[in-house]
Amino acid sequence: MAKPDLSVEISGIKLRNPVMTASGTFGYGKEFSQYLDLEKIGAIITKGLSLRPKAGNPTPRIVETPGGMLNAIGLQNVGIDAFIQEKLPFLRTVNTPVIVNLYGNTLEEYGALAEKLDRLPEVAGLEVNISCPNVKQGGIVFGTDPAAAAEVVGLVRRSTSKPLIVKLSPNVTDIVRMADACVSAGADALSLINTLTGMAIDLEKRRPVLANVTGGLSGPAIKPVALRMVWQVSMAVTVPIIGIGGIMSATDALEFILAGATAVQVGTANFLDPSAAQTVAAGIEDYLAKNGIGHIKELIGALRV
Amino acid sequence: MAKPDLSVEISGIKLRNPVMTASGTFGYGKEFSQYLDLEKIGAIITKGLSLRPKAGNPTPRIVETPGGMLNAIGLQNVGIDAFIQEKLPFLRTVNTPVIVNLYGNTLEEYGALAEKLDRLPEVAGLEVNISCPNVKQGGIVFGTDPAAAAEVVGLVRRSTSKPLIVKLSPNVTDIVRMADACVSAGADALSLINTLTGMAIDLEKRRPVLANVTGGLSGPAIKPVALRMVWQVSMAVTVPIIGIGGIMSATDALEFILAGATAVQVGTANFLDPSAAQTVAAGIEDYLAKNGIGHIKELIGALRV
Amino acid sequence: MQFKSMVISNVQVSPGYFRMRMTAPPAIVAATPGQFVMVRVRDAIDPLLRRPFGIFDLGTFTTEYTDCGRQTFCEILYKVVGKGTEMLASLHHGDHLDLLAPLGKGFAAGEPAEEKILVGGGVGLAPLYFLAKELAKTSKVRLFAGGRNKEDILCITEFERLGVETYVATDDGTLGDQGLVTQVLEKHLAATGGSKTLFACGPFPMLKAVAGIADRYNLECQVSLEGYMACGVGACLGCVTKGKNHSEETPDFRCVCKDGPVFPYRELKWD
Amino acid sequence: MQFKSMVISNVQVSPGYFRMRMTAPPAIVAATPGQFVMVRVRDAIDPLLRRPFGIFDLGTFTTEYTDCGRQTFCEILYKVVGKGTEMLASLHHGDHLDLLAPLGKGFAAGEPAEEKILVGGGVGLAPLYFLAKELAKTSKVRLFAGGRNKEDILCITEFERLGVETYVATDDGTLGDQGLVTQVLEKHLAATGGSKTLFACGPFPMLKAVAGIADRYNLECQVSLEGYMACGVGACLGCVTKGKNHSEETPDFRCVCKDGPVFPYRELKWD
Ligand SMILES: Cc1cc2nc3c(=O)[nH]c(=O)nc-3n(C[C@H](O)[C@H](O)[C@H](O)COP(=O)(O)OP(=O)(O)OC[C@H]3O[C@@H](n4cnc5c(N)ncnc54)[C@H](O)[C@@H]3O)c2cc1C
Ligand SMILES: Cc1cc2nc3c(=O)[nH]c(=O)nc-3n(C[C@H](O)[C@H](O)[C@H](O)COP(=O)(O)OP(=O)(O)OC[C@H]3O[C@@H](n4cnc5c(N)ncnc54)[C@H](O)[C@@H]3O)c2cc1C
Ligand SMILES: Cc1cc2nc3c(=O)[nH]c(=O)nc-3n(C[C@H](O)[C@H](O)[C@H](O)COP(=O)(O)O)c2cc1C
Ligand SMILES: Cc1cc2nc3c(=O)[nH]c(=O)nc-3n(C[C@H](O)[C@H](O)[C@H](O)COP(=O)(O)O)c2cc1C
Ligand code: FES
Ligand code: FES
Repeated sequence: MAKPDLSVEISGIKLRNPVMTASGTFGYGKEFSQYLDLEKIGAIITKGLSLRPKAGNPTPRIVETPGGMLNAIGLQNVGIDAFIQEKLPFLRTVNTPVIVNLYGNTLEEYGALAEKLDRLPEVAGLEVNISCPNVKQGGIVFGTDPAAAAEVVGLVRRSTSKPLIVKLSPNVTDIVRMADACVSAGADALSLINTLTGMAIDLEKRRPVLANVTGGLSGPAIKPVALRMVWQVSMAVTVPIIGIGGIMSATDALEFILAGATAVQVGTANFLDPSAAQTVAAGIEDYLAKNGIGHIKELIGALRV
Repeated sequence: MAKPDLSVEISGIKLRNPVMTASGTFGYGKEFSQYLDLEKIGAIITKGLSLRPKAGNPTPRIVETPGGMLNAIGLQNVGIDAFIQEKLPFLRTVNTPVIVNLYGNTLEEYGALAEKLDRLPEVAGLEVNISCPNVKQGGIVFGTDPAAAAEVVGLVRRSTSKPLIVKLSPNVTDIVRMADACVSAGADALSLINTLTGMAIDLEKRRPVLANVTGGLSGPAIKPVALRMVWQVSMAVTVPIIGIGGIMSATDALEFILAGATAVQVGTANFLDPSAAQTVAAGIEDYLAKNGIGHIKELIGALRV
Repeated sequence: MQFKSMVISNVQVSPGYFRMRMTAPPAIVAATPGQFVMVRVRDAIDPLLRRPFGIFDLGTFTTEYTDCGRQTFCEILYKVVGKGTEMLASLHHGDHLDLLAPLGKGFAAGEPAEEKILVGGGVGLAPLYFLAKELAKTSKVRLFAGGRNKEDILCITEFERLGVETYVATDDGTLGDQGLVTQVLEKHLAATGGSKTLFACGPFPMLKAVAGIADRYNLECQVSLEGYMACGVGACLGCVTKGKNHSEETPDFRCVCKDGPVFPYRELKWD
Repeated sequence: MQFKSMVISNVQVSPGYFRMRMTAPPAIVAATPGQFVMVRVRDAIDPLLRRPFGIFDLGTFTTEYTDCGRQTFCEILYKVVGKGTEMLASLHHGDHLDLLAPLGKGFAAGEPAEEKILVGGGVGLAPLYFLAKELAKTSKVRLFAGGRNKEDILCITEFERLGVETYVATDDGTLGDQGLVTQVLEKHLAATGGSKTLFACGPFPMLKAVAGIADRYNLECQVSLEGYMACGVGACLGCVTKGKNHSEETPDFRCVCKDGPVFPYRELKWD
């Protein structure tokens, strides 16, 4: 039998397979390069980038929870200039699309950053993280208000001609409204979900475990919520969807694809197994081969409800 | 040393200890009576009750997920009349407060049910589940819209003089707004959280596992989200809070109490261990004794942030 | 009751099928065939829920290792299908489990004079062995066992040792007749007469076929169902099946865990 | 590298402390003292994250059970504190684990002529044993070991077999001097002279005290830190600690997993 075709396209970004690494869980690719073949995965999404270097939160920043983990890294990153100088050179040597995850604390930051990234040929696309507090509007999170989200997305849209992926926060009443707002404002694709806001407490110390008090829940625990949201959004929008949330195995990934995702991202699983993304991609290929499915596209949204 | 005092009061309902059983996970008490001493727990909350018998959803109705489970029982229940005839007689023999969880698909149903329950001396209080679709308003869920929630709560408030607990849904952008709306409308106490909406997929069948497609996520997986919401709400309201979500042990329960809960409910844990609620209560007593804490009240909201 | 149990043995009886013997309190002997146990596989959150298994056998064995010189046990026969059963299969003598047992309503034995016909599909044989042991004491018992292939036909020798007459059918003909066990059953019924009772356990389509046969031949028939379970005690309403009077307006849902798993087939809606 | 490992032995060396020997690929011998491993305790989601442990010892033993007649191993010394270490403690010879190793930056050995002073608090002794083994080949080595009570003082005999001179202090005086190990260290330094290097591993307050002592006596000093880790490879930024130039505007966070766990104390901010 012919090898199954795993290639997919996300608004012009051609991926050899639908498995990417989730922002913040895979550094800048290099950290994991000895554990897997970076050219066997679909794309690398880099750690959330901001205009200026960002210190992030005090420690502890992570804590394990049942079936998941909380993180409150606080979006620590080197900033766009150091990214270009220190991180891009390695990524340039890898024949795999690089998608840059970015965020700002003001509208202007999003815009300025998108403009700078637009000029980098190594960057295949942008993934806009809108789960950040808008410091100018008293900390209201861009990603939980459709109007604010549309404003950010619209601005970034005008600042770049690169493929524009918007990453949705699950901490909302109506994920479909958020998705619609972002697509109307110019998103080429949507990725979901980011982390659910949670908290852990140290009984003995009578304190929150995380210095930041709350953090973002990721890992297998959130998979059912993520699957539900991907499915809901896939019924409502026509742009490609990238499914994220607790994907540990090819089976998990294929479930997201059935629910309507064109591609997926592997996040927390990278910590359990640094070669997880490659293993998931290989597992999808095996599954297609075993089931005589010629192209992964036959499974996208193939859920029968 | 004197035995520690575990008693708490929820708007007039006196509990010997802060551990109740969560609605829908403990039937009508009797089902579990051979596995634990019902007079060693704080209160029994019965399965969600409606005015008329309700068939519920087709099967499969439950599925295990990583660190949790999804259920789509569809609020099957015997209806108020059979409840009074078949379930209350047993509950009357148990010297433990009975709180009735109730719901409606229209405002009128909530009101009529509350009126009927108001006349039953065996019922110590009402817990209003507002996570139900409002059939008259095109299925919008009462519990995700502050105005709709306030309307339901206001109506129930006018229909009963019993202690009124409102149970909040976590599937909202801003849990504090929901809490405020319910308290303003007359809630004596708040219980949170109900289940997070999720989904599971059967890869081989290419179908949702649940006949209802989506279901409610419960169990340890949701604990971080529940703790966070209890903490946020406890900072905003002055009425007592009942913490729910993934409580498996006394440690879990005490974390919720530190976060601001006056009492807790044990749900999914009853399935793993039918004596879980009693074990949790005993564990809290042990903890207080070991740490020289005379009264559980010393721990309520004692989190240092 | 809820109790801690120690694994005594856990042996593969056919590829992918295991038979596990566990200690149990003496009170377990009150259990009737068709009742089941809920096993907590690990004292952790993965797997989270208990797993239900029919009681395959019960008894007491003599051992020097207990003060009274004997030990009550219960056995399950299970197929490895997912995470929980995989973990069960990896347990050894001395490992510990937490059990709820006996649960649910078992088979009603019926008139001793009547011939008893047991119909099992694959691992559906599990509760039928315990049942055959009881029935064979007073009645003539026949077993019709079906499966996809010879690997799915379990413990036939054990049934024969009880004096049970066995009939086997496999989809691929690798053991016994080729075809469905219900076809073999129907052929047998057509050829024989007399008053008989049917007892069936297996996949839903098989049970439905058996119910149809019972109807056509006007025989009493009890079926043992499966259902996705959380509580096992009738509280969560996860495991329900439709009772004969079921409709949207007048719901008649029965709990497989509490009202069943064994039901007279006439009590159920078979659509 | 990432590899599957088999537990060779897992013995309790003091109440609540275990020493586990595991198979490792020959390439592990390139590891330097102070580097660590990340252990995946179970191939399931509970516990979810890997657990980090310093390398206690490395080597090769002769065995008939491998084709080449020998087997490389690595050892960890760990304290049971929570779910992950509890599960580790329950493992036996023949059980399997998944490891990432060696990770991070270890200790720099320094000048052979210099006397080496090792300071360990509780299970902080773990990486110091591997270090002592290397250093003792060429240098005079002294170990200052501290703990709450005698149960926290681990493997002293093993250190002494290497020719290391040992000094012990416990909070309750149940072994060695009563008091803090840093007090004993400081007394020793005050009484002796010469060029020395300090190597410390233990709880943060102890490390801070050692750093203070190094400062006062103007000695080189390397400390090994702990941090809550997810990835172990510098990607998640969970484990960071503040570098000496850190400020909100010009963040200087170092990854304990990748830039450490061993740092010259002057590289860190000790507030
Ligand atoms: C009353 C009753 C008696 C049973 N008796 C036996 C027996 O004697 N021998 C035997 O091998 N099997 C029996 N089963 C089926 C057995 O419970 C499942 O095969 C088992 O739970 C699968 O667990 P898993 O973790 O390996 O599979 P997974 O698929 O990983 O399980 C996931 C979830 O689905 C549930 N589940 C999966 N398959 C079934 C099923 N067929 N029925 C009910 N729930 C299921 C599990 O309990 C669990 O909650 C019985 C089921 C019921 C309801
Ligand atoms: C570089 C490094 C080297 C270490 N070397 C050793 C050693 O040689 N021997 C030893 O006994 N311990 C060592 N530790 C500490 C050890 O990692 C923890 O004790 C262990 O992870 C606790 O796991 P648990 O599941 O038993 O505890 P739990 O409290 O249940 O763990 C919950 C979570 O917190 C993390 N955690 C808990 N305590 C610590 C800690 N002190 N440091 C970092 N993370 C922690 C766990 O990794 C896990 O993610 C080291 C830690 C680091 C960072
Ligand atoms: C440690 C950590 C850091 C993260 N950092 C970012 C980030 O910088 N930007 C972003 O959009 N998402 C970030 N995320 C969210 C992940 O990209 C992903 O959406 C989430 O973890 C859910 O996927 P998972 O369950 O597979 O981990 C981070 C997650 C983790 C665990
Ligand atoms: C099987 C099942 C049925 C439930 N039925 C109800 C119900 O009828 N009414 C209600 O308010 N909550 C219901 N719940 C939600 C629980 O009361 C509880 O809020 C939720 O399960 C979270 O707690 P846990 O994680 O401890 O289970 C149900 C939960 C489960 C698992
Ligand atoms: S399993 Fe809960 S009602 Fe049957
Ligand atoms: S543990 Fe991930 S950066 Fe150190």
